[in-house]
Amino acid sequence: MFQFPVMPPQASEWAFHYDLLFWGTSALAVFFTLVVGILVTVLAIKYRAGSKADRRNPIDHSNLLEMSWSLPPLVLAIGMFFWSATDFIQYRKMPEKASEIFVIGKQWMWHLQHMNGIRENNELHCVVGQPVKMTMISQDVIHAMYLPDFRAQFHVVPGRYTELTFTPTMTGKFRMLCAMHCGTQHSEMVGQVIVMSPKDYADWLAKDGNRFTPTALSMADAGKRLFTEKGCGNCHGGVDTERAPTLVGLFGKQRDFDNGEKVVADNEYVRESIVNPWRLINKGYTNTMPAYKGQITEEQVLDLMAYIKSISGSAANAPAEAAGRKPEGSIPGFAGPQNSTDAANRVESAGAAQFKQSENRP
Amino acid sequence: MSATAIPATQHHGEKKTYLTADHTIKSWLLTTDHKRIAVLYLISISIFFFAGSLAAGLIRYELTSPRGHLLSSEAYNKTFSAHGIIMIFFFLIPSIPATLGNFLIPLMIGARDLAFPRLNLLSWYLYSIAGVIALLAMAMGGVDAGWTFYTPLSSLYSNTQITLTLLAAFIAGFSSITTGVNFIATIHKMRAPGMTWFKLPLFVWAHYATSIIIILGTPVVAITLVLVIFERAFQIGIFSPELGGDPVLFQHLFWFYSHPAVYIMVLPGMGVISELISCFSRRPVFGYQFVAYSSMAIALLGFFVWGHHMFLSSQSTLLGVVFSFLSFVLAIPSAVKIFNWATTMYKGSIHFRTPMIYALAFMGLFVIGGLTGLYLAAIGTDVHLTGTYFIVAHFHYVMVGGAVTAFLGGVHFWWPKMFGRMYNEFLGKMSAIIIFVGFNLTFFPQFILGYLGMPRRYHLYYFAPEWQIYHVLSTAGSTVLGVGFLLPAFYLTYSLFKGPKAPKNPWGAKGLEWEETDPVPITENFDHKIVVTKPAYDYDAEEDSKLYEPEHKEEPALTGGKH
Amino acid sequence: MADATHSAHHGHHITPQRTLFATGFALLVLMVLTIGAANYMPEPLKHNSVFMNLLAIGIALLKAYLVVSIFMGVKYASKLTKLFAIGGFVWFLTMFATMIDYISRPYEPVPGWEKGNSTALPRNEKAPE
Amino acid sequence: MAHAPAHVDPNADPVYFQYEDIDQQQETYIVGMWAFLVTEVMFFGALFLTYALYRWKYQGDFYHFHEQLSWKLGGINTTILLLSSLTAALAVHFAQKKKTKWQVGMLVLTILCAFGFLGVKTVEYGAKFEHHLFPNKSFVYGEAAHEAFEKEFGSHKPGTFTQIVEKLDGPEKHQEGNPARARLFFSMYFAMTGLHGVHVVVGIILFTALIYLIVRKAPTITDYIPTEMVCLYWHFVDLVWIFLYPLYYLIPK
Repeated sequence: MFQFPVMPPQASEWAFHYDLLFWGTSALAVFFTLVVGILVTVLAIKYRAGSKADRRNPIDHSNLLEMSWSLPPLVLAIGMFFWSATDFIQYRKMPEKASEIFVIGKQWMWHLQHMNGIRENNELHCVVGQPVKMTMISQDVIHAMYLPDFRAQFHVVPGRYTELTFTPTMTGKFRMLCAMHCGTQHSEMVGQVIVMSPKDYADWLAKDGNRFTPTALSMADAGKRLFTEKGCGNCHGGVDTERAPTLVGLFGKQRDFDNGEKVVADNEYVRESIVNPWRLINKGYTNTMPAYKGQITEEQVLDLMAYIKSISGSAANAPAEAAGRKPEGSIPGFAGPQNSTDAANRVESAGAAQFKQSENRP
Repeated sequence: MSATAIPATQHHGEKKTYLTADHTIKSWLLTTDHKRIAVLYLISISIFFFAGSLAAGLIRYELTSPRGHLLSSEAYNKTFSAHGIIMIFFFLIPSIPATLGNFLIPLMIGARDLAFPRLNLLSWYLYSIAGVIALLAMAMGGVDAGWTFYTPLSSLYSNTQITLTLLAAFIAGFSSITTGVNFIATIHKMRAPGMTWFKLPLFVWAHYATSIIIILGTPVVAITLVLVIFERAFQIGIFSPELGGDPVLFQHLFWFYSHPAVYIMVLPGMGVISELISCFSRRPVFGYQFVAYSSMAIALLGFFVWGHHMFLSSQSTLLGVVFSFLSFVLAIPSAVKIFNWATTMYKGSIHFRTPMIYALAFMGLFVIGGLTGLYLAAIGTDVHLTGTYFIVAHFHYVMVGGAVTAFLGGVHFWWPKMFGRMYNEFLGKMSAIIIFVGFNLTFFPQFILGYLGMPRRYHLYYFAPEWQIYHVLSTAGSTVLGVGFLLPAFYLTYSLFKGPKAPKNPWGAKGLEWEETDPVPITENFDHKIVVTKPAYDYDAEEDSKLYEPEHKEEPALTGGKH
Repeated sequence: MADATHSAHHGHHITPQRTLFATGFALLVLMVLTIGAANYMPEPLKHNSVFMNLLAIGIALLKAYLVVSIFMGVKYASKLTKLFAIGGFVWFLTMFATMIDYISRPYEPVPGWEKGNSTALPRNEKAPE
Repeated sequence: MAHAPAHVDPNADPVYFQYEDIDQQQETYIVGMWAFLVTEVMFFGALFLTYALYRWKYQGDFYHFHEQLSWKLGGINTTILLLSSLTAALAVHFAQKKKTKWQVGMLVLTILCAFGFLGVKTVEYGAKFEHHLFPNKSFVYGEAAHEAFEKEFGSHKPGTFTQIVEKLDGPEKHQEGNPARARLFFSMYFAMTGLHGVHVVVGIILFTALIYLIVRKAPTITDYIPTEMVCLYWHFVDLVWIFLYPLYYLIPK
């Protein structure tokens, strides 16, 4: 009990940059605290009533002094701003290659899902040195995914996908907390990130990993099963029919709607089209699709998205670089230039290291 | 000049003060005298302060153990919500403006009352009704959504007394608006002849800036809270993503007011500090115009930084960066104030009386509070610290270390003017020092806790037992702090009945309220026509220090320099 | 206003009846205009929603200007009143900084998952390497 | 009122004790009123911001929903309010000229207009209630939803009131737009026009009190300032409607 820890573990690449910034700010803060503290103390002692200090010719104002204590701090502040803002933009930049984790926040637990179908509650297993990218959504109130040891935090908002990334640099167990008050058991919405060496991770996948997912279906497969169960394929077949457009090659493709809007299909558009399909009707179709709001969980939406993405196949190899994340096409620049990233990139990453172990699994 | 300039009570021999003008309870409850309303406010906010402190104490004792054996999760959530709601809406926002501001603004500008005395009374009634509703809501089961009422937790997922509490906050908002309108009209139009804008005490400037924030900001949050009430009542979808609404919009609207509200709480405190430092240093406030303008700059710029509460709320990165930049810029006017106060002491003749000790404590604590604000204004450092105890520590340094310390300093300073009695100087100094020590012990460990990753509003931390030591320190500090707050309550109350009679101007202070009124002001404030010729803060430290030269045998009384 | 008269009574301005009636008439004309524009706008412009919105808001602003300046007497009032009248509306517009959030969100440097490289592979499928 | 206004000269306007003279008193009241109007602007401002956001996000839907509102009824209401603004301005004019009879007459006309406005509003709101467009639990929008609703609760039989309303307001016309957003639109509609309606009611109360005091020759009302204040408030109510009308009733496609 009588230890005085002053620093949480520095367990990610960003944590190092963060701490540099943090202690840099601290140096500035301590400096100014000392300046004011010493100034006030010295003046208070020197000019205490009855002291023999020289009080002749006092000055009441001095523009030079005002400038000298407002402009240099302003310059310093702007300097700190640029430092912190560039760091933040770096922090928000999602890595090209990462293990994709899908996070659903609910009262009061974290539900995490790996692309290969492993589902975990309040625990995340990942590989040291391998960037992790979380795509997060809440199914009820606002939560905040907070990983203090990685200095990473972002809100998990209902109805909107948010992202968070970190690259663990040491193995071990780290805290996963909810930092946004979310109701009664807010303080029990606690989990851990278990960072493992690649070998341990492979072992875990082989043994414990499966324990959580007896179905052993990948997200895409689970999505496929759901797609069949719900009868989506009756309308959304392999080709465009009278009733509905095909979903093959949907991701990254531009959709035109009957109200003249355009949008490049992305995760928010797909979610919206499942949950509230009448919002944007494709040109030449009518709103015959039932709304699945309330009949489908956020988890199932993610599965379906993974499936739709998997059948997007090579057609989706030209995703729009500047694609709007919001399904409004009426704003100029939303649809953006169709700046195609090469297909090779995509294939390369498909073999991202952390999923190679999946072959080993029964 | 209207006929009432001659006090109606003159023929009684001894003049009647505003306190003794009438003794019935009705004369207090239906008074339109700004001084009496200030006293009513002082009583009511003290009640709320101690109610809120009680909740704070519960929170602190709960947190001494990682498994929190004192309260259940539900009770804990309700306790911290009660603490936040009471302290923000019913103590901090009305604290200085409605008590000291109400009492002093007409006295300082040479007016016989505020512009709209009946509106002023209405304001106190609205406040009281709101307070009663809030307490009722807490008695009927409490609220668990925190004082921020984030949707959709508050609108769809919480089944506690949120509607009632929101209603209370809404009504309290109108109480604050009426005060703001009153102050603005008063300061614009009721100044005595010769009282130009740049002869106004900085206390009045600070209140003018505060009132501007109140009238521009409060209605926004009021309507937002009404929408949340509607959302609970009818399941409408303005903030609900399921119906096409946006929960983040609530945060925008909420912080559009609630960030400037921080300045509603602290700007009047800054006004008080300007008065105290100047008086007890026997020097005019250094760079008067800069301090006055910085109040206005804080008030107006303060409206453009609300997004720094939302860096991680999935607002756009562009907007986050812009808000971060503006927040840094906003740090400058506060820094200007601090440096000007420090320089005011230069070549002064500093008397360490109780209010001055509070003012010095304010400077120490506010500097720390302000500088730790940089961590949160910086979008890069905010990602780890927001939503943790670092935030808790930061805003307590600003709110308690800033606003409450200034409030207590101001109450001690004007106590003789308000009630005509002197309190025990030794106990006063002790309480200021105890509060300073207890406060730092309570909240400094929380900075470290926040950096270690302790989220706010958690009451269990069994997963991190190494945090306990800081919580124990913090709770120990809060006990000291509690003693520090109870002490003034006792000796000030005691002084009301047994304290020695105060002279007209016990501090030798300048300003109309000290020099031109009776020891305790009469109902009409002034018994003669006020024409202002002197600048504000007409102190002379050199004269004052001469009183200490050897030919003066006795310890000089604090009667100011030249008289 | 050519026929604006200034009363000697405490120096405050009395807006003449003619001005008031003219303003009221102008307001009604503007209302008819805005309804007409919304319903009978010729074809190419009718479906230009930007133009139509700007037109409707523009007419509303004109009406608001008439009400504030003549009916509410801001035109003849002190500078302070003008400051409050204008200040209130300007400050209302600052709230619209919120819209920057929504407008700029599509330009996030944070890509959605469709743009990152996919790991959407069935679990047992051998990753091409 | 603890401090009754002091009458030095019985012919002069009364000055409250805290003011030096009548000019100061009048100016202070005007400044105070404008400060209050600033808060009103911000009060409605938050709603207009919310409206602007969702209108921008769901422009297409909003066009469809707005067809449920009758621009004719809205236009009648706009005319009524503009006229009432004129009569209010005239009331101030006559108050300044101390023509009390004309002043009271104009105030009465203003009140009548306000009641007229509320009457039309009642018809409009009634129609929305009949069509289950009030966003409470019985909210129904869209043909499919209506059919399901009728199956469950029996068919929708309009009463006489509805028949009158439908002549004016029309039945549900085009059932288009995403029903999930309809609740949002009608929430905004009821929140904004409802709040405006509350202001109209407050206006009626203020005007009634004012007329009562004028007729009773209350000592507080001998100059024009009370009339001016109430009318400033009323103009503001009119101002809000000037924007509400095109924003809700005249949405372009």
